[in-house]
Amino acid sequence: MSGDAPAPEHDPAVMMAAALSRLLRDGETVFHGVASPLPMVATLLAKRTHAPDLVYLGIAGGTDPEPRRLPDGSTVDPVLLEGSRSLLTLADLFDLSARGRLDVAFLSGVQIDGAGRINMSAIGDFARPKVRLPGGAGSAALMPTAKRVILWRTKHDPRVFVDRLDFVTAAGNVDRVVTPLCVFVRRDGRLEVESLHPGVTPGELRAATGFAVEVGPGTPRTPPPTAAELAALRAVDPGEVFRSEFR
Amino acid sequence: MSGDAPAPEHDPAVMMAAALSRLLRDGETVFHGVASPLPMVATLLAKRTHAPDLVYLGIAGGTDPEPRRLPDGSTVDPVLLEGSRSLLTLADLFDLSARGRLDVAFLSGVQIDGAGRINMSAIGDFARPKVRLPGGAGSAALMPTAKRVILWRTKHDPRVFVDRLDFVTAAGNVDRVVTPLCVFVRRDGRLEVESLHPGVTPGELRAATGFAVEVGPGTPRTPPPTAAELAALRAVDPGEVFRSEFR
Amino acid sequence: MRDKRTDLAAAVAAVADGAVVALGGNTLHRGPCAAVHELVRQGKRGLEIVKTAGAYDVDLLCATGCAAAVSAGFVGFETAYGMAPGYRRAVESGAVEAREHACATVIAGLRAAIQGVPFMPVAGLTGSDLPAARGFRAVADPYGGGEVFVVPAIVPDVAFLHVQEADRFGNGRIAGTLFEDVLMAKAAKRVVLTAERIVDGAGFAEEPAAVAIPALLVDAVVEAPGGAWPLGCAGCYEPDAAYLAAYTRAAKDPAALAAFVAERVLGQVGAQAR
Amino acid sequence: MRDKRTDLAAAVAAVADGAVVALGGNTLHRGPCAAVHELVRQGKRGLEIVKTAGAYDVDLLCATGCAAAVSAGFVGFETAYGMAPGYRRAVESGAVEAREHACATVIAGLRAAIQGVPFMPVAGLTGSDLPAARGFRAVADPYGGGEVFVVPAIVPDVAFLHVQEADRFGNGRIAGTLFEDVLMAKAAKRVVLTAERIVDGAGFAEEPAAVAIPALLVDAVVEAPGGAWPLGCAGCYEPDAAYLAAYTRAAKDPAALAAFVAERVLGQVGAQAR
Repeated sequence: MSGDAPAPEHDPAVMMAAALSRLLRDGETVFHGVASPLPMVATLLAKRTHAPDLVYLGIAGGTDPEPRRLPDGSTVDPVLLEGSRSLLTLADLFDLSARGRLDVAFLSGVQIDGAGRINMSAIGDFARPKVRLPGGAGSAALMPTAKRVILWRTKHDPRVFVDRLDFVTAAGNVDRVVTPLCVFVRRDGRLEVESLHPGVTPGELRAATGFAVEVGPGTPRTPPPTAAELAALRAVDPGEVFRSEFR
Repeated sequence: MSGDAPAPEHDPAVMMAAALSRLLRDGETVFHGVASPLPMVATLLAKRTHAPDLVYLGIAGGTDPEPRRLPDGSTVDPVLLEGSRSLLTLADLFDLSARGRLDVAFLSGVQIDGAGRINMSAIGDFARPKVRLPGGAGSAALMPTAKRVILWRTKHDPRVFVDRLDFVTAAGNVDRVVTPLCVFVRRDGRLEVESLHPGVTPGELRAATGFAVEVGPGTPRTPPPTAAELAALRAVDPGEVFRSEFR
Repeated sequence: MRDKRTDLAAAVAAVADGAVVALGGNTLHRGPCAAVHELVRQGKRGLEIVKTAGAYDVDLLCATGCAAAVSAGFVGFETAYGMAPGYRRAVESGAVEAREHACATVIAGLRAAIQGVPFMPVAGLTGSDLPAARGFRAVADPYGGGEVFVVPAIVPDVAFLHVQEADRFGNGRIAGTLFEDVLMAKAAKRVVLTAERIVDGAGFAEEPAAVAIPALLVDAVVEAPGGAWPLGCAGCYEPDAAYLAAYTRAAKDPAALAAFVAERVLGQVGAQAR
Repeated sequence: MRDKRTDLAAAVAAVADGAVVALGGNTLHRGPCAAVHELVRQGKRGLEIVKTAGAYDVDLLCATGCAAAVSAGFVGFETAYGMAPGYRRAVESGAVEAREHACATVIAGLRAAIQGVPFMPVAGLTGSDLPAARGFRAVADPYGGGEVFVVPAIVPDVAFLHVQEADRFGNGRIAGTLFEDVLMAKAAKRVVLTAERIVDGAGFAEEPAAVAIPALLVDAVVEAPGGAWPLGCAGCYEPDAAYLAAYTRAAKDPAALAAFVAERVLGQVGAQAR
């Protein structure tokens, strides 16, 4: 958001932060794990705008932390305990989801297919991988048990959004997928384009997506960030940690 | 141990405290539950005499507590946390036993049979009891998993030491049974008289025991409490809580 | 996080007849007796009480006809006051079903509920008549480790827990032994905290690890000074020996018990006095 | 309780080749790196590393040939430093087996070990290829609740845990997030605590609830200031960004990695300096 930056609606990091934030509802219990700067910022943004009673649970173990600064590089940082009045362990968080009490889990995938399933495990054969990926962390447990799963990925190309996963690390209750180009919604088990971000053409989206998508001139546009959203984003994340996944 | 008390070796409460204490070995991890004043005192006595590195775990959750006073009436009292440097929950204690790391558990039974099994559940039919008993607390879980179980009971008569239990609440690794009359040891799955307390005749023991026991003039005698044991008992339990089960 | 303060009558009114009710504390210590007294006053019926080791709380709910079943490892007043007369009579008469547990199987059932799984393996129980009497099944280890008993999930409809200190959001601090309170808070569908005092709680943020019951798990918090009485509450008061002696004496006889309850239990409710 | 202080070389010498080694901490935070460096220095081989989410610690043990298998949910350096190059190359070459877990299944396996049972049910996993790839079996609920996946017990031969403060008996206090350290301490056959500082600990008795790792569970305690470095340690130091950037750069190439390890890892051992 410096002087020579693009307009906010053409700034994919800003659009993603805003779009992710809007998916959270007031009063919901929301979790993100490791390596999740955009969900961290989106959750704090939602709490500051339309969802003040959202309960923010991070993998660091805080409940509604009010960190003095946002960690850059790790979303397990102990700064995310600041202001929290209680601590949860990671086991507590999985348990909460397992018994149906987690409203939203943010997850991601190195590959994402048209059913909203993810691969975080391997490119090629699982046992003899061409590329060994980091692993799905908690996703195989959370995706079937959290009420809603929101996927985000800062890269949108046919190697990420694939027709066929090399390995299904996790599948389950995916509700939305937010990318730099669009918001997908999952209906009847398939990802559909819910809205294109401003400036993205239907042809660009089709070319960037490895599975078939219905998109055309009538596809809704993701509303640009409001002035209130932009102000709140500056307030919760003055250091622009929400851009770190784009570096 | 007041002026007109019997000699210590003819004082069943003192004999039981001493006999229980001697069964504990230095370095062992020892647990007692609710309603267990004699095991509480015996454990503290052992720590003060021959087993200073015994680790004392009570149901209150302390580890090696050094209480300023002993609780009279409840062995779950928070005074049993005093001096402890860490806390265990009851779940932790069961887990410790379940994974084979609990050396000694003290348990008791309303009925005890010749195999060292206990009934804490019901006299008569379990579903329609003549007398509903308190229940076995943790005994069904601890008796098969603790390395050694020591039973104690302050009443020794044929209604307690029975040939046949009305209900088997728990069975397992019973090592010794200490009563006001004798010490039983379990060998090949049966209780045998290891020693008669001073002054108890073989005939008295047979008459008081509902299952068959081998006892005679050659049966060893439980050694009387030593002066050191008596002094240590006065030091750890000046209020004579160890007598509370005899009131 | 929203303000969850309410009064005891409202918190207890939400309990349906027939509910599964978990009670915090253990034997003579930190049982949620103010809540129990309110359950009695409101005349709840058909409750299933869940606790590892209960005393006055469980006994009173049996003696007053509130409880239909008790899922517990032990019900008794320990050495000082002996057997639980109300529980005993209710079970012997058939009014209450004694769903006896090893304390470890109560914990296992709560753990299954906490982890969102239908059952929980538990070590031990071999040689005991309890699995047959209670219908606890053994399952084969699919990894070749033999058989192990499993206990079905215990999902309390509500847990009543008494703590020394809470904030208005329901973050609860417990002094002394935790007992099974934390497990119950996680396993229950609804959690009601009673607290000796509700404090501002700003200091809680400096020591989040000192909170045993996170507000996230709590639905209602009630200020109830003396809320464990006549049981003890670590750091606040000891068990009321005279009251407990009088209660266990009275509870041996239904008529004496009824008079005792009318005068000393129902007479106390609302005042929450000691 | 006996005095369990020892030095790191002795505590690590007791680890057999082929041992199952649990590492505390999470990604860039409070991993027991001094112990990991000593494992590298002593040239351990064939280790199975257990952790929910590892980074430098797991990567280094893979890159240096110490590890033969990694049982973890995630191995990566988070957003700042990206993928784990040593782990990736070792798995792709077949030198290390990636025993991928959902983090929740690591926890479930540790819970089974803690509770002394052969397996632990775990919610979720449906629709995932992981159960088939890892041989996780489903069992029928004998109480009629359908099927549930179960995970076999994970019993570490040793857990290395780095804490901020310990006493000489091995009571350990952790500032900030506990991660899976407490579970590992309970599940492992042997527990080695490294601590920023070993303190007298008399004050521990005033606040026993502040001890996360009870001495009862601990076999050895080692004073190791900077013992999480180059990872962060809450309240003491942050992750060493320059070092981690240099490491992840070097680890992409075996020769560069060997030189880096010789100079910056083995050169540090013993000094335990930052």
